[in-house]
Amino acid sequence: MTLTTDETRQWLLEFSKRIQEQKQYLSDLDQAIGDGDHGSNMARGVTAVEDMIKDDSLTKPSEVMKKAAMAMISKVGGASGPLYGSAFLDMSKIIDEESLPEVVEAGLNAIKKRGKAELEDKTMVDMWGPVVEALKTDTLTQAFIEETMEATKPLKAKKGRASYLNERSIGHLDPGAVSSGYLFIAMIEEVGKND
Amino acid sequence: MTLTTDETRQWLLEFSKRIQEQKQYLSDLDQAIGDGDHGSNMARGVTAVEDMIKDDSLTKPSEVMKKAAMAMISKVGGASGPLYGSAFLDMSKIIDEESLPEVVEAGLNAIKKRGKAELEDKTMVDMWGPVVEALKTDTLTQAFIEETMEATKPLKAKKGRASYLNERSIGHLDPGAVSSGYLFIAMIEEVGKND
Amino acid sequence: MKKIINDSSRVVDEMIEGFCFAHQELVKKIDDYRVIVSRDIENQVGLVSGGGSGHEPAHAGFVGEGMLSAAVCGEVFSSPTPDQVLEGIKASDNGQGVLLVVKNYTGDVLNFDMAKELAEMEDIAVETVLVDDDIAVEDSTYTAGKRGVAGTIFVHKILGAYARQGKTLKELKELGDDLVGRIKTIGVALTAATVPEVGKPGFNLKADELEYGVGIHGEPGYLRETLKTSKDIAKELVEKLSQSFTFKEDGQYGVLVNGLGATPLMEQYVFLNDVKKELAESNMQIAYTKVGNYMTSLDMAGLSLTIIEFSGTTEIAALNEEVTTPSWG
Amino acid sequence: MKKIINDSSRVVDEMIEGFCFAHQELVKKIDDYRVIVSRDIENQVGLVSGGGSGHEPAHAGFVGEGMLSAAVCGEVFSSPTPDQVLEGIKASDNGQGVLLVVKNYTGDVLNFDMAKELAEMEDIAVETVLVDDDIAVEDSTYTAGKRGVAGTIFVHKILGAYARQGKTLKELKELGDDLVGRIKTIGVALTAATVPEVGKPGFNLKADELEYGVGIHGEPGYLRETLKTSKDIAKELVEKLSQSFTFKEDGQYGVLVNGLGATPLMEQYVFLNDVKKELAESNMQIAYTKVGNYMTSLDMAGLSLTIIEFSGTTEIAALNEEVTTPSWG
Ligand SMILES: Nc1ncnc2c1ncn2[C@@H]1O[C@H](COP(=O)(O)OP(=O)(O)O)[C@@H](O)[C@H]1O
Ligand SMILES: Nc1ncnc2c1ncn2[C@@H]1O[C@H](COP(=O)(O)OP(=O)(O)O)[C@@H](O)[C@H]1O
Ligand SMILES: [Mg+2]
Ligand SMILES: [Mg+2]
Ligand SMILES: [Mg+2]
Ligand SMILES: [Mg+2]
Repeated sequence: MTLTTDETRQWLLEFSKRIQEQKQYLSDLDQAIGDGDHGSNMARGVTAVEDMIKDDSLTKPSEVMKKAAMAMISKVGGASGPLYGSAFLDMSKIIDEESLPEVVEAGLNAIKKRGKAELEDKTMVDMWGPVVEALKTDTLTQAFIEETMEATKPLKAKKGRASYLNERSIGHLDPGAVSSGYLFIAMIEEVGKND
Repeated sequence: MTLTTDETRQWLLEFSKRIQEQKQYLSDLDQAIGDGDHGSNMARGVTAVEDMIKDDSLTKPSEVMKKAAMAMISKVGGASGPLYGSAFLDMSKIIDEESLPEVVEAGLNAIKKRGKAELEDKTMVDMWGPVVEALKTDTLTQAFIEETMEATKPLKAKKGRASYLNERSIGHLDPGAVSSGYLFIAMIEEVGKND
Repeated sequence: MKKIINDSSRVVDEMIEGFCFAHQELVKKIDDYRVIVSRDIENQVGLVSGGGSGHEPAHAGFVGEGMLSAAVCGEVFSSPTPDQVLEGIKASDNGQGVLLVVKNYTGDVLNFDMAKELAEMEDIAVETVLVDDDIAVEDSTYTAGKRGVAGTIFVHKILGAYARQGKTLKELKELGDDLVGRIKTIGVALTAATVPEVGKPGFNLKADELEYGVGIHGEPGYLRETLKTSKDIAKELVEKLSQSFTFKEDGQYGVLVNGLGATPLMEQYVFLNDVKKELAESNMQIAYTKVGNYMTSLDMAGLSLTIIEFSGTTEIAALNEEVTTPSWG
Repeated sequence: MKKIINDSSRVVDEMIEGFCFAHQELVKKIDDYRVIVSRDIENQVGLVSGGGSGHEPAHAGFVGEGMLSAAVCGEVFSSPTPDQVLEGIKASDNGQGVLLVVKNYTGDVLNFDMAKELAEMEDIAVETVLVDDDIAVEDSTYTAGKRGVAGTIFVHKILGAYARQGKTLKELKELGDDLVGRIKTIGVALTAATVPEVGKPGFNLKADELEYGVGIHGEPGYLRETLKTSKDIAKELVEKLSQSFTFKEDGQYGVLVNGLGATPLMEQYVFLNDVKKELAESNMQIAYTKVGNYMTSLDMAGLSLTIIEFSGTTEIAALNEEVTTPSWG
């Protein structure tokens, strides 16, 4: 089952809402192991996403997703911008034809390619990776996502700013994994609702 | 009566002693209405004076006084350096022939010429001027000198850094007048002692 | 937060406006972008750098004839986005391609990489030289790698001279990669910087504490100690740097003492004097010296020490060449 | 006191040593004196300045071909002594005499005056130009008069150009006296400077206070207020300056935003942007702009704004001429 244009739009709008609600929390997470701007970076990005996908003339999921990609790329500035941007861009390339597990996997691959992170490097890959697996086995739930966020806590960061902290990065959630978690909670809520 | 070489030397050494004892006090006075360095400026100067007048080959008061002048000129740096230096230099020119009132008056005139200050401008002139008068009438005492220091308190500064404060300079002793007071207390103590 | 600013969210735009007004003979801004370009774009390979703002005069102050063709200004301490960098690349290309000089931070790397891809889609040849001179962080596959700090200005200057001389993009890329390996920097912070939008210092040091190895965005260093004399700080930083070099008696080296923003030139010269004495023990030749605020961290008090090992006199000559930029001095 | 220094009583000597090491191609120190002289002493009238230390890069940073022949460095915030100044004069004289550029403080005036007399006794012709650009203090016979602050660097640069062009001592003195009357400065402090030997700030401002009119040695200003925006500060300082000028629509003016030591360039550019907007209302022409730390007050946070009214384009050209000094930039 492919997504509808409306589902795609609702998914991203819900993502935006959650990011904006959790802006301070995401920055606080980033303050602990990074530079404290993940919340405002993401908020800047999703505000632009909202603006750009409101456009009624977008008639295909791919068009919506590509706009979202461009918004993230051109508004975030931090490491997360090109990562979300690349993910959305590669997702947009197949979203009209493929169903969710393939689409999200395309995003995961884009992130891995751009950021060169692997599982357990304490990055957003540690959310995207498990989510792809869960989608494939149809076991994705909000609880699973929340557990996956928690699972980044004991990891030692090997990529991004948090890696400067070495052992001291242990014991904190990865902000990018948490923001990605919101993306997938929004997905669960908005995609396939009208089936 | 002219001064002896030894009297001149003793006078300046006693001056040096008093300045060094009162170094902090003089800087504190300067902190209130200037830049807080009068004590250390003067201490730097008189230490050099001591060094230079110790020289046994100095056989005339004028030689001693000239050395002291050069020491003040080349070591102090603040406004007080050229003022004391000029005073001592002009005093040295007549000290072998003239007696104390004339000698000190030569100093006063040098200060006035260099600093362009008049009486009641709240400067060291307000010590040198009254002292010259008292010397002329043979009424100079330590008590008079101390009163003269106090008399600078109500004045409003019109010269030097203290003048930037305008009315706010009122109510404080002038540091240069106080250090000059020590010069004359030392003079009373050391000059004419063996008459 | 005591700063002479207006709206903290507008500080970068207002700074750029003031900068372009001050240096209108030398540089101009691209409309709708935070990109500063040289008014003299020569017939040469373009040299583009940039990164987060808050490091002034880096990088916009180094735009001009003989150094950068363009500088792209991000938010305070945040990489500029790919579309911004792309604009800088396009403005700097004269058909001979563009070299990007990027400080090694994940954000900068990813955003500049993406810009490179976008430029390549528009048929502009682009290469990147990654500067990672900060030896506070150990280089390993388990971290984002060493950071790019003050040594970057040597890369701007030397490659700027080479680009002016007509070197090709490929040559510049190779020369740059080689150059970067011979530049090492280590910093010390006395106080933290305050990002305007955050409003409070990025970390806290006690009144008598300093921290060695702090990065130019306040990244944690490797050692916190009670305040030391300039001599002791010089000893520590030279010691740390000497672990990355084998100082050769006949080798020629350059030294940069870089103020981080709030440390006066007086202290920087005192410190240089102590560095000179420390280095004298290695019998190395110091063939080039530079002192001042070149890669700052807003209002951070402290400084960094950079040493470059010259491959030959060409590099020294390149550093000494005259340029027409707002801030090389 | 958080400073990168060693013995606070040796800070000036160590700074000079570091300075001379950094800029050995351009300047040298006279043995046993704290006097920095240009290695290129041309066949021209000598230009000598100096004063207390702690204002770096002033004045030693402006020694070199096209600006000062020599700079004499006093203790921190204290005038150099006449014997020191005399050495600077002697080293700068080529038989055409020497012009002293002195900031108007009693200490500086008296010590430089005495040096002038000493030099004249050695048959060197000496004239003095007294700079008193700080309009925070009213000029009257009841004070030591206006102080010399950041505007001094315009005097160094313009007279430096004229001296290089071959103007005579008499001409330079006249041009200088005329020039000084058209330069006005006013400052604002956010924090006080700490003199190393004193160890604590010269005055106290609350965390949210600023003071207008503070001098470069921490002399008291004319108004203390709660922290303002850059726009409001620009308004206040421009307003104050405009009382000393009658801005002419067709008049040409120069602007200097001078950082006092701890204020980053970012804030200085933001401030310049606001100054530009304030001045735009007077329809005057701003023909020259300069921004940076040129006449500092150790680690004071704050800045000063200088306006110069040009008598003609020669002065603008003089400011734009290339020079070879450590710090004009
Ligand atoms: N190389 C990487 N690969 C994947 N994700 C990364 C990488 N580097 C950083 N991230 C993600 O980006 C997040 C930080 O984003 P953000 O704070 O917006 O950017 P910055 O680190 O530039 O300030 C991290 O929490 C992490 O999830
Ligand atoms: N124009 C002047 N004429 C006479 N005395 C002066 C003049 N200016 C300053 N003084 C004296 O100098 C004293 C300050 O000396 P000092 O603190 O050593 O120098 P500075 O003011 O340069 O720091 C004042 O207290 C005053 O007595
Ligand atoms: Mg971050
Ligand atoms: Mg960031
Ligand atoms: Mg004083
Ligand atoms: Mg003084």
